[in-house]
Amino acid sequence: MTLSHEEIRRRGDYRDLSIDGFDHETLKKLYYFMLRLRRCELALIDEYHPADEMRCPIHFCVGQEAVPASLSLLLKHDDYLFTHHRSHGYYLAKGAPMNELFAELYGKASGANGGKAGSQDISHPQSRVYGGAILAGALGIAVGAGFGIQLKNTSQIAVTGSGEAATEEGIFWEAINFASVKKLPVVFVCENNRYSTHSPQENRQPPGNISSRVAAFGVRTETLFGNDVIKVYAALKKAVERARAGEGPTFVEAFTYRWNGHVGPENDDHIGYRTADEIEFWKRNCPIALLERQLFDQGVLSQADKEKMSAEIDEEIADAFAFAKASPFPEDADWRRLNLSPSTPLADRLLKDDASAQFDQNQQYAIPGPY
Amino acid sequence: MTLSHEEIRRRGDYRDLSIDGFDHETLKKLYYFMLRLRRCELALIDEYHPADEMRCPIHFCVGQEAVPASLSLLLKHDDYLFTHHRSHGYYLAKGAPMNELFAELYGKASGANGGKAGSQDISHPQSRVYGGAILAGALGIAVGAGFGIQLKNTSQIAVTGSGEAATEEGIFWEAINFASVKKLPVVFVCENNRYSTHSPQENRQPPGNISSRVAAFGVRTETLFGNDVIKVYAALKKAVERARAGEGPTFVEAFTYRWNGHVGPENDDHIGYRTADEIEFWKRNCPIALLERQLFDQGVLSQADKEKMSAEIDEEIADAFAFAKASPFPEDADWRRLNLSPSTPLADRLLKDDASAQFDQNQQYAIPGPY
Amino acid sequence: MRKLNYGKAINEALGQAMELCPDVIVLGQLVDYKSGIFGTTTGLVDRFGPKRVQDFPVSESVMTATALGASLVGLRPVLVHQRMDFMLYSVDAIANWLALWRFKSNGQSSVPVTIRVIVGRGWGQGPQHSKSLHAWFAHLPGLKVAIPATAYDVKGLLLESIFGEDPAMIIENRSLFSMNDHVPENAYRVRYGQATIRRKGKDLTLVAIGVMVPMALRVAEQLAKEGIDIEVIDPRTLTPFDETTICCSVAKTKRLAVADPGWYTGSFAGEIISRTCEHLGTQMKAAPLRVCLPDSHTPMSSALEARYYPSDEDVANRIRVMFGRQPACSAA
Amino acid sequence: MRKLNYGKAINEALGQAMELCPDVIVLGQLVDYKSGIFGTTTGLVDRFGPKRVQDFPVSESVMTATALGASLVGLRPVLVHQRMDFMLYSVDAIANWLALWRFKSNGQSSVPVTIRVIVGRGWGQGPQHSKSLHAWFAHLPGLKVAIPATAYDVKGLLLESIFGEDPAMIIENRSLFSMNDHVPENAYRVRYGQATIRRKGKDLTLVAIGVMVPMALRVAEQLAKEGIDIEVIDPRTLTPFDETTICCSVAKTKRLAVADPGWYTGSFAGEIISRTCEHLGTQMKAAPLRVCLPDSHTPMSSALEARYYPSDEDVANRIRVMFGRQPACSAA
Ligand SMILES: Cc1ncc(C[n+]2csc(CCOP(=O)(O)OP(=O)(O)O)c2C)c(N)n1
Ligand SMILES: Cc1ncc(C[n+]2csc(CCOP(=O)(O)OP(=O)(O)O)c2C)c(N)n1
Ligand SMILES: [Mg+2]
Ligand SMILES: [Mg+2]
Repeated sequence: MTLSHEEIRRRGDYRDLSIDGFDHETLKKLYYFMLRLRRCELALIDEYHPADEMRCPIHFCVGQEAVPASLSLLLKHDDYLFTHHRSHGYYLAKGAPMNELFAELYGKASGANGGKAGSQDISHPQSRVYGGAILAGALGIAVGAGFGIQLKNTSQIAVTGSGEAATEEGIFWEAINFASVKKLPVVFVCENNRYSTHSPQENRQPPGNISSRVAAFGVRTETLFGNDVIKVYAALKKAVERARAGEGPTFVEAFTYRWNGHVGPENDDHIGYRTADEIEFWKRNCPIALLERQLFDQGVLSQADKEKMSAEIDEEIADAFAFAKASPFPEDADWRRLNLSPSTPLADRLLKDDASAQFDQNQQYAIPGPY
Repeated sequence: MTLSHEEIRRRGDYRDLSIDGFDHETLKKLYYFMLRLRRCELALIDEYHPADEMRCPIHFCVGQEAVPASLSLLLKHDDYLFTHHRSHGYYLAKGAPMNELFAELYGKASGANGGKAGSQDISHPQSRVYGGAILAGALGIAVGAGFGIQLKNTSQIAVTGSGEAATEEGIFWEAINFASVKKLPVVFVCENNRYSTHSPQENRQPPGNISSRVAAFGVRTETLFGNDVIKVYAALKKAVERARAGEGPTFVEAFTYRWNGHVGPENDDHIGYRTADEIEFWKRNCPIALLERQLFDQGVLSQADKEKMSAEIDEEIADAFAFAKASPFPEDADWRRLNLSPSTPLADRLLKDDASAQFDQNQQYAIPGPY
Repeated sequence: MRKLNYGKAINEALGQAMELCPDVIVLGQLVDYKSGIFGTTTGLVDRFGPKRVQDFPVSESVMTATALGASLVGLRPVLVHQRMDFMLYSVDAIANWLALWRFKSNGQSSVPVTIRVIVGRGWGQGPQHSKSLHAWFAHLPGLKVAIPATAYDVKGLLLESIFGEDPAMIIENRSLFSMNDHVPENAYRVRYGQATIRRKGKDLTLVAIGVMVPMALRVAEQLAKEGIDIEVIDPRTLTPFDETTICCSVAKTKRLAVADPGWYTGSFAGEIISRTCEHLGTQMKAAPLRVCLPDSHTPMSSALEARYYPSDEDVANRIRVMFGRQPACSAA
Repeated sequence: MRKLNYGKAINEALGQAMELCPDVIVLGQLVDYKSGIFGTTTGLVDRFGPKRVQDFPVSESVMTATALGASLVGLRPVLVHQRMDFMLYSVDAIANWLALWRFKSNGQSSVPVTIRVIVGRGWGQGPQHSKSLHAWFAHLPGLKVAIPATAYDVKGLLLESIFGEDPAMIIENRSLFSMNDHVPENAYRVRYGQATIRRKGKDLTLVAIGVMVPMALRVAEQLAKEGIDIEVIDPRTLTPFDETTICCSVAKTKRLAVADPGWYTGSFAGEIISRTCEHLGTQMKAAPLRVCLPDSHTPMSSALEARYYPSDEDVANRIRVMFGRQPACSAA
């Protein structure tokens, strides 16, 4: 079956989210993560312009909380996560600290990357989450991490998150081909939000699901409504388990939607690339609202619980802002050290210095054979 | 159904080639082209080493005559043909002259490219055939030619020939995606000869046909035994007609086999990458032998006809050698003119010279917005 | 004379080229959207239709190959890359195909493809949105490379590229887009390989590349007050390169400085200094000087950006030292 | 001391590295086949098994990304490209990821990937099999670049790269593969950023890059007979670059020539001349000299190859002219 943004809207408001049989701890954690991510993004959006202190492009992910939330529960500290430009959800999913994220956006020395990277190129190596703004580039690297894991024969996995446009880059298919041939422990998550900046998918790709194209390479796939966090969690859980068990890669295509403009806090609706109806539909059927309704209805969570959570989250956010604002700007401009390592500990241990031998120049160059 | 080299051998010697209902002129032309290409390659192989005068890498295509033969009948002078490194069949298929091919291999001024390109980078612009040795590169350009044709709204088409390894390059999938989205008048022919130099396809690609992966992008495909020239001709005819009719791209995967080593006249069987049995099977079931048997059996052609053809071809080959050997080496080393055009006729016609205006430097640099 | 800013001058050049010749097409991500690539493609799709102004999938590699193939069929494609960093996916198509097509065909086939590529700068673009690899592309035979500093030049060079016979790359720095200049309304050309002397002077030849041109002119104005009379030369194109104008100037001033918005090591500034010294090496009154970016990727943080990109004062101070003066304190 | 040729020295270095550390792996098309990439990978798969020596699909782009990812997991991958031209498909992975990984992580994550890349030359390799873009890669911050001229150096630099902490590119010219040199049997290092003086001299500093080193030494020997005493310096690595050794030499000889197997415009030779002149510009007794390839793609025809690549005589004649002597007739 081909799923699409149109098809999802045609079916009308989503009523299939079911928490039956799901343990409450997991549900609460999923909810909490989504709420935290949402409030974090909204707070950043509010703060972005007034003082113009976050001087870097930010691709907000409001509306796309389900995938990061699921990953936050499924990934272990040792696993690797690779993200594209829309990075905050993935960053937090891997347990990287919010205050270092904020400080990075403020360009501060205490930022995740000391202010070198910003939102679109952020990484937190200690948490094994790595990003970058060149489409599909981090995804190729994820395959490499999977390859390394396979060679080292550990039970780690590598996960990579991207948008649907990443699949237009050739390296995406090289990565899929290689992951399939080697049966690598990699999970590819594609958050299909229909647009590449302002260009809709149908202008850039043939009809049909991306997952059907990936499946033709012998990679297992799942295609689903990506705002149903329960379905997303279940699909990713299976994918993660397969990867961990050495059963090879999985590709998950999750249909979702971003609320904001492509980049920055403003909306970009004046461009006229999407309709108000479309936006409204997806806002109504956002992953938080869909789950929340069930949690409230079935008494897993109360409005009071939500308020408590929100207060706790807001405190974390306030702390992160305070941390970011109080931190100094980087003084550091030792360009050489930043770009090349000042030391070579392994070479020092394994190799010996040696006096240069004397080369005799009176020799013929190789005359290459016919090829 | 998945076709493969193993499956083809499992079925035993091929007995399905049928010329029923095919007009004799076409059959004779197909046969003649294949014989001509075969004898041309064998003659080059014989001549290659004794004097070492062809000082460039050559990827011979003995055993892979069916695709070029079919194209030679289907393409018009105005159509575009793009070839990979194994170029001679495609070069001749587009009606480019044999003597300029030979002179190019000899590095002579009278060569197709004045000795600049050699076998692996050859082109013959007057005949609209273009090659190059970087895998899949020419294929992307073919898609561009198809795009240009579509914009100009002519009835031309663009065809590109490559091996199965070209489909491992990312640009191949970008090209397929784009050709599909725009429904371009392009025919992709993949001569699947199982090997990339010495590496078998199963080490590099997942199981299943390449055509099934391409089909997932919404491109029509054909998968067939590529040494049955009648089947190859029919499939390509349909593909060419579709393209000409504006019905979009087709991908044809033709299973075939090269007799020689990957590059150069010697075989490379000492590497041990393929078995003597495999080679023998494919030699027995080569496109020329399979067609010849039917033509002889059904009296379309006699041994005497063949001898006459061979004599005529051998004369053409002898002339081409004589031409190549008698031609002078290029004297030309005006590097600048070779790399940049010495004139700009269109700009001269459309644009006017103008005295430079005065720029005022006392302005602020743009302060880019948030993105 | 009428004034236009750099972005609008590009827009006008594209519109005029498309009017002058039906074979001119524009391809690139979002070129047909209202936002219009910093205003440079705005309105084109309305005027010339969706066939001649086409959005492209996020497939930079086949985009370049597509332009090449289309040019064989007689079109004159203009590609647009929003950042040079994105274009790196298509380096194979540029270096192995586009730049060597003419050579490899022995001059029988030409591929007039124009690649517009924008260099990001400021507002924390960071390391993957700000590369200026003009030195790379100037190293490639068979590719013309322009790096226009003014609205006047970008219009003339863009038209000249579109209607020339060689593949050409126009490198546009984002910081220049808002700058105004006199821009004639007609379809004029600025030729490749012709530097322009933007200010006459006798004490020092200061060659400034691209976005460094306005800065060089401001510095020259400043230092004139301190008695250093600087000749500012803008090469405008790197391939072909006008070495004569520079050498003639240096033969007169006996001093050379080059300001280049690329990384120091392997910069085109080094190329200019080397060439000049190969001709005039024994006649120089001072060692030549290069002002470049440090050998480092671009930091995001505005605090580090401020150190990373040379300022007017940095350039002025390097020149002061060359003349044995005290450097001025950098205004913090 | 034992002699080995360049190809065998590489093979020995790879074997020793794999013995010394189980994290070293070798990836590339055909690295596990008998033919063994001009002998450099022969036998490795038998000794270390198919996990550590792996053939790769013809997907250069993801191959580089794979190595980067694997290095994050603790491996030390060595990639092999049979021609630099093929590697251009992976320029994005190199320039946007590998070279800036350390920077972008603020020094917290390093990616010790070694890229071996072979430059084709001779027997009509033609324009798509012979590029030597060392100037490009030396321009990139965050990537170490070695261009070893001898079997001794290639072994030591390969080991140093594999066990270093930065991504490194080793550029190997095909013409050097058969050349012998003394090569110690132990696992020794040749450090980055240390040029070597291959011949002492007092009249001229001749810096020779990569495959030009043997030629430079032969020319020096020849010209010594004519009374020109040449100091030949081999920088060995371009990033980091040892500018001190060269400047000290030029401070003594007051004359500089650079022989570089890359295209003239934008060559690393220009970088070397510029740097030296920035330091010593007013002390030179002669204008500096560059011997490079012409600004042209490589012709296939042997007749044109002979004009395209500078010969010993070409280099000698340029130097003779520098010293006011008559150029000798080129032996036809
Ligand atoms: C190689 C490359 N080309 C172009 C861009 C510009 N760009 C940044 S984000 C983006 C859209 C990406 O769309 P998608 O992958 O669907 O992710 P989304 O933004 O929708 O989350 C584009 C084209 C880029 N970053 N990298
Ligand atoms: C980008 C690139 N990578 C590697 C090579 C080296 N190479 C030349 S031919 C070849 C094998 C190609 O196999 P295939 O496409 O199946 O064609 P065949 O030689 O079998 O006809 C390879 C890997 C190349 N030419 N270009
Ligand atoms: Mg999207
Ligand atoms: Mg093959």
